Amino acid sequence: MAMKKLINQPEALVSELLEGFAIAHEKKVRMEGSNLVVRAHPKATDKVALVTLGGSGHEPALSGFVGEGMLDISVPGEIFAAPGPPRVLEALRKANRDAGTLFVVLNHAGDVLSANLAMDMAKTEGLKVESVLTHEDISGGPRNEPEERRGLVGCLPVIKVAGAAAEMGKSLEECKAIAERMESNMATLALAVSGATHPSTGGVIAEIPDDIMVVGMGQHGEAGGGTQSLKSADETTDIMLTALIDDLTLKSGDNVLVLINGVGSTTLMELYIVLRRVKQGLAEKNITLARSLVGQYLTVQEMGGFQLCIARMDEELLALWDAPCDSPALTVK
Amino acid sequence: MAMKKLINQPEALVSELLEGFAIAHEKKVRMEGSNLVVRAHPKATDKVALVTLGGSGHEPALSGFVGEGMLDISVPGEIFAAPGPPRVLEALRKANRDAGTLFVVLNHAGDVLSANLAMDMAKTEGLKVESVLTHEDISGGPRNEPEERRGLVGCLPVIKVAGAAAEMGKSLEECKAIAERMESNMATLALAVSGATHPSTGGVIAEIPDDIMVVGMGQHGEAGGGTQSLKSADETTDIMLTALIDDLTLKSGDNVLVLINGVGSTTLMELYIVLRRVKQGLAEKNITLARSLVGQYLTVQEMGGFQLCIARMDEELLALWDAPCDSPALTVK
Amino acid sequence: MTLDYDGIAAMLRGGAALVRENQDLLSRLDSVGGDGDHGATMTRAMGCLEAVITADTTRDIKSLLHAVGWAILGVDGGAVGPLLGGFFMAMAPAAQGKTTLDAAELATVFEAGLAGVLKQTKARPGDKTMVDALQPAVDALRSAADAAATVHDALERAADAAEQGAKSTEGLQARFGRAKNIKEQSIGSPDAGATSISLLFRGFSRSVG
Amino acid sequence: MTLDYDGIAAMLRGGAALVRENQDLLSRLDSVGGDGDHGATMTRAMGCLEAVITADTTRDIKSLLHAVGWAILGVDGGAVGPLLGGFFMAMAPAAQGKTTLDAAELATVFEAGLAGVLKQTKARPGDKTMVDALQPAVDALRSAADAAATVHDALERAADAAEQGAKSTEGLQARFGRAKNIKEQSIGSPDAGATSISLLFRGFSRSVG
Ligand SMILES: Nc1ncnc2c1ncn2[C@@H]1O[C@H](COP(=O)(O)OP(=O)(O)O)[C@@H](O)[C@H]1O
Ligand SMILES: Nc1ncnc2c1ncn2[C@@H]1O[C@H](COP(=O)(O)OP(=O)(O)O)[C@@H](O)[C@H]1O
Ligand SMILES: [Mg+2]
Ligand SMILES: [Mg+2]
Ligand SMILES: [Mg+2]
Ligand SMILES: [Mg+2]
Repeated sequence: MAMKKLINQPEALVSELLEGFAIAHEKKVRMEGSNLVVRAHPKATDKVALVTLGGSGHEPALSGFVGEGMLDISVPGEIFAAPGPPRVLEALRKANRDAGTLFVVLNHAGDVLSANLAMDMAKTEGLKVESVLTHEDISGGPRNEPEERRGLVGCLPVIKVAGAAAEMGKSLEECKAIAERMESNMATLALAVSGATHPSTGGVIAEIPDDIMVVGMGQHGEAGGGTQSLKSADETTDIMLTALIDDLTLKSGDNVLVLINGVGSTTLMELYIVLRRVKQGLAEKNITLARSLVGQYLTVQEMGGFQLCIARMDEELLALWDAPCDSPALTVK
Repeated sequence: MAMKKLINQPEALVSELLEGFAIAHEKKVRMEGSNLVVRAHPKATDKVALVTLGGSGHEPALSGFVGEGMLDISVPGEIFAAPGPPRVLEALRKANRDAGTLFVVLNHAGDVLSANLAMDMAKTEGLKVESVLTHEDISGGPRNEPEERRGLVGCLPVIKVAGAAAEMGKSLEECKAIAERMESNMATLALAVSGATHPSTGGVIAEIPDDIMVVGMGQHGEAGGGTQSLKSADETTDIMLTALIDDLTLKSGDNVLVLINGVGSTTLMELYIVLRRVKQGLAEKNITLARSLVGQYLTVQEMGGFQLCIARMDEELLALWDAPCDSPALTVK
Repeated sequence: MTLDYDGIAAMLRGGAALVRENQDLLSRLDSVGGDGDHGATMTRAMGCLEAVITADTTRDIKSLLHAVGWAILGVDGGAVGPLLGGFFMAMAPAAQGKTTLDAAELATVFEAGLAGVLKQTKARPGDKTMVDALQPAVDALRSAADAAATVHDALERAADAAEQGAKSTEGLQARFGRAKNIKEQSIGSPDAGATSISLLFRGFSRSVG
Repeated sequence: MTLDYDGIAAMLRGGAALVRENQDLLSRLDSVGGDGDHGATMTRAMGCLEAVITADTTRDIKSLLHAVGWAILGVDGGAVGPLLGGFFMAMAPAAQGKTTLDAAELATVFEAGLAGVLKQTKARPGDKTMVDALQPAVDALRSAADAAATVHDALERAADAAEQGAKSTEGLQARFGRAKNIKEQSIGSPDAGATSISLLFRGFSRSVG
């Protein structure tokens, strides 16, 4: 796989992309301190702040979720690498307020280690911080072993509903409870059909033969069947949807949010075709597709495939999902 | 190039993708008549309507631009193929109102033929329709041969400003004048670094060797140099920007809108890096990057590359660009 | 000898059949400088044509031609839908009131169709488009009719002229359609649309007694 | 024989140098089940370590270790930044008030570092992580100190144990870090992080007289 990326020196990759990001979204975000992404129009300080951290190379995630009704600060790391605790601590200090800070962490080793160290330090300093860990990738392990499950695009609904709650003036405890309710009611499964190249090393990320697809990327596939022959959109969707419905034990009458996240070169055209099938599959089980979101939100460079995230919603979560927001990656009027 | 697309029967491609599109954006659009994409909340009929037509396979374009402050109706064709005049006429009839309809047409042979036939029929029927043709691809020919220039992503700013003008209640003549002012003040150049496959035929679209890139896709490259060795992000941007500045004869003190449209597998990361360089390049010439938009708006399946569109803006165009809108592909609060 | 409603229907079906048989060739030619869909689009257009003939109950030549044209216009198919659909639509008024067409009347009807195409596009012979086959075909039809040829012979000469016209596009550089974007690289293989027209006329002539 | 501030600095530099020399190997090992960046990240971490030593004017062992740890924490590098940075940070308090360290004191300081790592991760020996090298290395250091070995000998035995621990990961299945996602497929090549630790200790021992 030849690398045909429009980049300059690999060392400058992240700083250059953040520079462009800040230009592109100057009405919504700006850079402060040690490359922290903060809101251009900060939220009132009597409201709970939302902070997250994560590697770069997944644009628009995670810094694209900074904005009104979403995150207050994102700490972008190097390509695919968590930022170290000093910058995370800097973000927690900057966010610090009496209302407190909700710290959203995706379950990946580096992120969790860095987040925990920074959290410990922040608490030692007397900062009011609570964290919520997202781990909704059902291919990692069974539901009762949440530590085995990675955090994928499900961070977006968590940030969306917690961000909306914070914007409404809910307390840190309430925001945390909402984030956790959203988190524990969602499940994600990733499909990969083609690989990508690492933008700084040029190395191959996932080499997938021509006639093969992988359900539950990087897994052997308890859920979804893992490496298997390439199938049609409908067959593939059915496999993934069944696994997610099982995991969530969705029942007739449930209302769900469906998030179809393209991870790179898979087109919006394909994602729409998949959504169509998801709706059919849900309807067969009398489950209502209450809301949906289709697009590229958390990418893995030019990898082909998508993440299918399903979340059981209640009235409050739906209202928070519908609340206005204005971030580079998602604007709701 | 193996085709690894999540599709079902090629014949059903467009109807399935439109079905998913309508589900995903049910709050903003719906399908009516012969697969016409219309606004879920129609604009008041005393305001000018905006209609466009174009092939599918370029998602989110063009139907993704239907919504408040943008288009009223889009007529999607088959993959890469203009819809025939009967459906276009149906759209013009549906849009018909005393305020009149502005018909935005991208300069591609099939679209123009179909649009002209439908326009003639509509006028014969007494409908009040004016059209504006977009042709801003500078690689097609010199500025004084506009017929040679294709319409690329520049349709988006034209639709945005004309849509905002229509929403404000401006007359058909005023909307048309605004669209034409936007159109004649913009220039686009496309870069391709890797090809794609045609989703219905499986055929290859543009085979580009590993160490090669093409500036002015499909052209021999009077502007930009055409087929040439792969270069860094900055070098590539400089080549494209110089050609666009020349074409528009931009001068010190000018204010421009910069639109960087990823056409497929090129990542947002790369597009941001390019934007950063565009800003630097403009600043060197004392040209102000007044607004920018970065993302995938008009794609060519999973092709690698982007379209760089620069537009000279005046106060009114900037205000219209900033006006609120709410479409699947673009929401401005 | 003249063509009545059934004769015109048979002629159209014959043209459609030969075009359909050559779908792959047409797509291949279109993929040189175009987007490779010409065979698929023509096949859809010809399918519409056949469906219209089957469904038509007017037994009126003018109505049939109009319906065929409108149906082909409805084929989402880029350039060819409006051009070919417009061709048949434009033929219709010229057949007003006719229950049969002799060679001269057929030439008049085809001339009206050609005029409709030429109103839509600025392409002229030499620009490497379907016009390179269509214009000589219609001209040959008229000459043959003037020389008192039978309908069959007139259509055969039209087909010969279309074939030669299509062949001549091999040496030309495309100035219209998508293929114009590749400039000189379009030289060396015949135009897809012109080849379609040549096949269409050959199919017309073969199916007329 | 004891290590003073300069001795500790030399020890750290020696470890850093050997890790850096093996950047490509480390990245290669990480690309089996990880994301292939371990060599780059360790190189950045070791660069920070060297820069801190060069810049440090405290001549205080505790301060030096703390500064080294904090700097490595600041390396955006996934798992290794917090683990390795936390390792040095946790060593610092154990060196409180010491101007020199004998073998037993060195063991105490390293034990504190290990404890810091084990507080951060649930990984234990056998899980195919850096802990597979770190735990035996620190244990060996303590045993050697108990057996009254010199600082040099104690560090050499620690390096031997780390090397053996790293080698043993070849036969293990990863249960932590990114490599755990490929399950059994991680068996057959040693863990990248464990290999780093082995190289680090070998570098320590070589640079201590
Ligand atoms: N402007 C035009 N005028 C005349 N003929 C044209 C024009 N554009 C295209 N054609 C004809 O159409 C053919 C291509 O048809 P087709 O592939 O079906 O449409 P598209 O190019 O939109 O995919 C060309 O080979 C050419 O003969
Ligand atoms: N949770 C963990 N506990 C202990 N060691 C870990 C853990 N996660 C990763 N490691 C170690 O880190 C190494 C990978 O480091 P590195 O490649 O720098 O980080 P990343 O995996 O984030 O890219 C692994 O080989 C392993 O030794
Ligand atoms: Mg990493
Ligand atoms: Mg086409
Ligand atoms: Mg074509
Ligand atoms: Mg790694």
